[in-house]
Amino acid sequence: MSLLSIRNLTKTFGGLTAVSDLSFDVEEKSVVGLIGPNGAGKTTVFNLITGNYQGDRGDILFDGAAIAGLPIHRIVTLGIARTFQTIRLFQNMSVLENVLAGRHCRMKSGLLSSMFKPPAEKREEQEALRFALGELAFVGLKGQATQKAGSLSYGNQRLLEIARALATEPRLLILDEPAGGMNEQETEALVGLIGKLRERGLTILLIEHDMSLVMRACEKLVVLEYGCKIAEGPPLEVKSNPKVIEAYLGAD
Amino acid sequence: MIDAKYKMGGFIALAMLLAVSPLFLNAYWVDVLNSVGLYALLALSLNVILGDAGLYNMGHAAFFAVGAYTAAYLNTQFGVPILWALPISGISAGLFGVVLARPVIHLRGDYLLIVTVGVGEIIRIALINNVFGVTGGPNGIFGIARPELFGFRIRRPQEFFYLIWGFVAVTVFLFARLKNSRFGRALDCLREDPVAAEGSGINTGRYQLLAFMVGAAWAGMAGCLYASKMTIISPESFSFWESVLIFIIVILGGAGNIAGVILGTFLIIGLPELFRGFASARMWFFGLAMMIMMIFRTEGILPHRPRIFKNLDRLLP
Amino acid sequence: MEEFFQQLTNGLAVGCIYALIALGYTMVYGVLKLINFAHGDLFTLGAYLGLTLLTSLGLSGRLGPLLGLLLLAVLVMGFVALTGALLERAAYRPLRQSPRLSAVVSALGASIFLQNTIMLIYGARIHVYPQDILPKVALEIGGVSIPLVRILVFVVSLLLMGALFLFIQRTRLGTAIRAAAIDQAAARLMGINVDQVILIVFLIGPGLGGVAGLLVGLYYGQVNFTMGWVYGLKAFTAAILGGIGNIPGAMVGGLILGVIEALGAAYISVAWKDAIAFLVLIVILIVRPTGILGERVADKV
Amino acid sequence: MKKAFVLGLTLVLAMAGAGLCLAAEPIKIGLMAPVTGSWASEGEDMKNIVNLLAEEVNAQGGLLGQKVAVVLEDDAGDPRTASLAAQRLATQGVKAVIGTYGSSVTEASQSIYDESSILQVANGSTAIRLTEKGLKYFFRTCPRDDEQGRVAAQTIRQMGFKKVAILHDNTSYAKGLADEGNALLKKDGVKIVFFDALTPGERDFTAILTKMKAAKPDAVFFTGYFPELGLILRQKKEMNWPVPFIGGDATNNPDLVKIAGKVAAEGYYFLSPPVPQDLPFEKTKAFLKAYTAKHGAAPGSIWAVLAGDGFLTVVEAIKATQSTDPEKLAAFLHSGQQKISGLTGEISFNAKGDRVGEVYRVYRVDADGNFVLQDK
Repeated sequence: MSLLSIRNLTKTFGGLTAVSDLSFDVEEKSVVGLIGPNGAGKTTVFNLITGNYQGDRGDILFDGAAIAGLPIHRIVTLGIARTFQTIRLFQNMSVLENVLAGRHCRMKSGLLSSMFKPPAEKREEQEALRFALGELAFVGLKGQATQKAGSLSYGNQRLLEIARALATEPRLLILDEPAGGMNEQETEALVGLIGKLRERGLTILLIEHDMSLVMRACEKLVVLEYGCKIAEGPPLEVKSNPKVIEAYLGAD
Repeated sequence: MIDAKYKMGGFIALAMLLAVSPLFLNAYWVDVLNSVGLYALLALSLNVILGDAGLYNMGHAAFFAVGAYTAAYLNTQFGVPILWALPISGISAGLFGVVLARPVIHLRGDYLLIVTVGVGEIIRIALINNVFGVTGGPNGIFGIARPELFGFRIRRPQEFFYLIWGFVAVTVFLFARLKNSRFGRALDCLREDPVAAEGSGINTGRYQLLAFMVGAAWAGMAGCLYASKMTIISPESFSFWESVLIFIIVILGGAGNIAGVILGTFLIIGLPELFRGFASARMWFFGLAMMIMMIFRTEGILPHRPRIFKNLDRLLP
Repeated sequence: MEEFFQQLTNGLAVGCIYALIALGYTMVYGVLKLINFAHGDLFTLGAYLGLTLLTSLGLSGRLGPLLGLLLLAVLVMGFVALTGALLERAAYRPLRQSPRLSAVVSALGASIFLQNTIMLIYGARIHVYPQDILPKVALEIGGVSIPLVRILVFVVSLLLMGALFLFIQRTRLGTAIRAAAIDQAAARLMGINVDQVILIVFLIGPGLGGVAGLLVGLYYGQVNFTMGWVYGLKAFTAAILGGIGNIPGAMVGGLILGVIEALGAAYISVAWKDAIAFLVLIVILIVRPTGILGERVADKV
Repeated sequence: MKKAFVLGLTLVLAMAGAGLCLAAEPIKIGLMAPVTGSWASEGEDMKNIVNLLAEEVNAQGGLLGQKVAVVLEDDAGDPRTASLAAQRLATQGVKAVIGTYGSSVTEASQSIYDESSILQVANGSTAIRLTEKGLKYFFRTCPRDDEQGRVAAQTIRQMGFKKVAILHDNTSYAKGLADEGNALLKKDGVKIVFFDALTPGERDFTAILTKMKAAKPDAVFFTGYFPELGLILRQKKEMNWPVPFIGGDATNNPDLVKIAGKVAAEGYYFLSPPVPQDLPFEKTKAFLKAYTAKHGAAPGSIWAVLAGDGFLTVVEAIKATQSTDPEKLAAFLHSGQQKISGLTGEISFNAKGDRVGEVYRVYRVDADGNFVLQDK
């Protein structure tokens, strides 16, 4: 069974149709790339999945249950975490605090236990710290834990966003242009990281313009143009699809 | 690390000095400190909303008023001892904060600011117009009993000093813990970037309301202490200017920083007392000093800093 | 019905003044995203300067009421505009890169400072404008009486607002101001001198506020040093009501606020008038979170 | 033994000497006044009057062989500042305090003075309850609101008005007077057709006037303060509405005519203790002359003059009892036998600390803007 199913999803802004009758599936433990020319509606699809936008028609099924209309944080709690196209870190907080923010939805202490700190709260805090440090080590930012997030390099900020998303223990990770602003080495490392994530059993849906990355990392591509799906399939197949070449690669 | 230890030691020394100050200060200066203490409570409570959660609230006096009037009403009408009214004041102000914030919480920055100003004014006007016949109109409520603690009646400024600053100490203790917790981090995230916070799985709407609730509840309890100290409360003590003053304290002291907020209170409430010698030019100096302080410490006197976690290595896998 | 129309004109007269002051708030906010709390006190300054110039120069006696008042208005506008620009230089420019609320507190400090400067110079007593400048005539239109001074206030404020609107919409500088209001960084990249834009905004806004002060002095005849707070808060409310940063919004917001107050006083309760006005504001903001004419901004993700 | 005696004698002498030195210290009398804030003009006059009186007392050799020093504290017309000012005065060793203006402001300071056993003589705080608490050291030279309310109702009735509008400003004082007048007038069968409050500090009252006009009253009883009333009279004139206005003592200020203009102010009635210039006493005339010579203008309001009376009360009490002991001073003032000659006439107090005697007069503003005392 597929982890995420998009069914006939449509979203319009004013007169403009950003996403039109879109359907595709993301299989469990797969890496799927969403590609298409600028303005094709890719990020809009992401925002629809994560609940930042509400679709006009269609369904979004996660693990068989409809999630459209749920508040954003509920969707995160269900197991969908994301990164943002324009990096959205808590710039003035430390790297570690950023990851702890992702841990929030898996913690329980409320207002009173935060104030009075019973042993259970302390234990939970220790657990959270350990988990967060683990994720930082996983993305390779262990050494920068106490730095201000805003002081990290661009590439490392992208990695921190991934660590924050991982701290929510997602089943589906949505990456919006994870290689944006990275140099070649960093991109190379990112491909490795995606591989490691996959080994952990995560499902990944990503938008990326870097074709070499997409070709290597994804096992399925969904191609959008003007909000419509024009192709879907394994990377090599999609690459040779004349429609795609015309609309996307050719036009580039 | 050594630096932090010195800092901690400095704070403790200052706290000790403050604790013994009534022994060598005269009643007037002790009363100034009492005033500073009450405003410190108000500023700390606003700090949760404005400094931690980043919600522009310029109507904090409304919560202060709800707490003060609740306590005054319970005490004068039903003879509830004023310190027993403390939790009730807190609860009623907290509830009021939530009910009020619920419909307007989605407003952005400056729109929220004017709405809270509006709420503050509506409350003040309601108090003046003797709403429901319980507020006493422009006269306010008088004849509030002095507080009693273990059979000891608190009346002199020195005695109030320990009541008020004791409550400040408890507040600082609890709020400092709150900051270094799941709750505090959620508010930090909310202030930094609400969209990213929601995207990281934080229920931002709920935390906005909770911030209002905690801040309002504490302001309400400050109101109860205020009522017990003044023994008379009237609408002019809860004017727009009071809200502005508390707002100034938080920003000038350092939004989100507890020590900064308390320092700010000393400056904003204590400094004008030092300017008394200038008589009518007092407020002129005050305004000038405010501008200069802001220009030289643009993020407040003690700005908010990210938390330093100790002994991280121990936790690494 | 007569009473209703009378109240409508009452409200519009008050609203005109609110609108004039609100323009200063909204222009400064548009470009700097700063609530200039000292604006109300610049308005007070205008009222006091007008009084000083009026009594010391005797302009209306020498040049006749109309020409004299015109010259007076120009002088007041100039002085207050200069003060506004100076204020920007001294109290706001150093804070341009810092958190937004820091500048707000600096503005509050500036407000206290200005208010007390005026008090120290002029004293705490209420000052009164000479009463013989304008003829005390009232027009009666179908039972609704409209004093001549009120018509003057209407005409002057509408003219000023119209002129400002044309300036913003039709001139190069106006376009620059609008561009800087939308995106300062982008405006800078397009070769717009943002510092110059800010300076101009701080000349025009306080200038209009100063004239509003003069009008209040002429219309009501009485000025005191604390009046900036009341008018400032109302005008700021008006600016938010209309959608802050939006120039036609400030005009609409001011007029609407004036009318709400008058009608609220007339048909509900005088004592609750301000509470009613704020309640309407809150309800409008709940329905339209960015004010009547404010553009809806979606969260960009 | 002898040594001990000498030592003892020296000690006693030293103490006496110290006592003498202390005697050269001035007697401190506190003045709590709104020198800043919205009532700053009242505070300014209070300060000037009390200082001038103190100079006169000192010129005549002071009190009990000591000079008198006036210690001024600003209450900013605000209860919180007032309580701090009171604490400050209480710690400076003042024997008595004059002030202040505004009932709620005075009230915030009352308990502090009472607990420190300091005599307080208020000058502009007319709220009834201030003297109903049984405070031993509290007195006032101004009359009470119920007295004014009584005179107001009586005047309105005598003038023959059947339908009256009452407008207050929701301050403690104005609301109290409005309520008092409302109750008394209703009892007399006068119909109250309008009862509401304006917002102090505003400028435009046309909305209120329009509403009031629609209620068609024969007269309007205004209990607020002069800055608003000046504007109201002016705007009423512009509306061509000839209804007579009767006001309370807070409108007794020469600036009223300046704000309203002579034409609009003409025919306005108000109740007040006599204005400074109308005080018929030689002593007062001489004082006002000296005051005008020094400050360029006569004091604006009667309330500041009543602060001067507060000062004279304290001075006379100290003279009469030859003591600064608050017990003795209070007992003297409570005795009802004192008949102190003040600027506003003879001053004596009842057991509650209220000034006795009828103080209120009816004034009318004439065409030249003068306040003309009406025959009773």
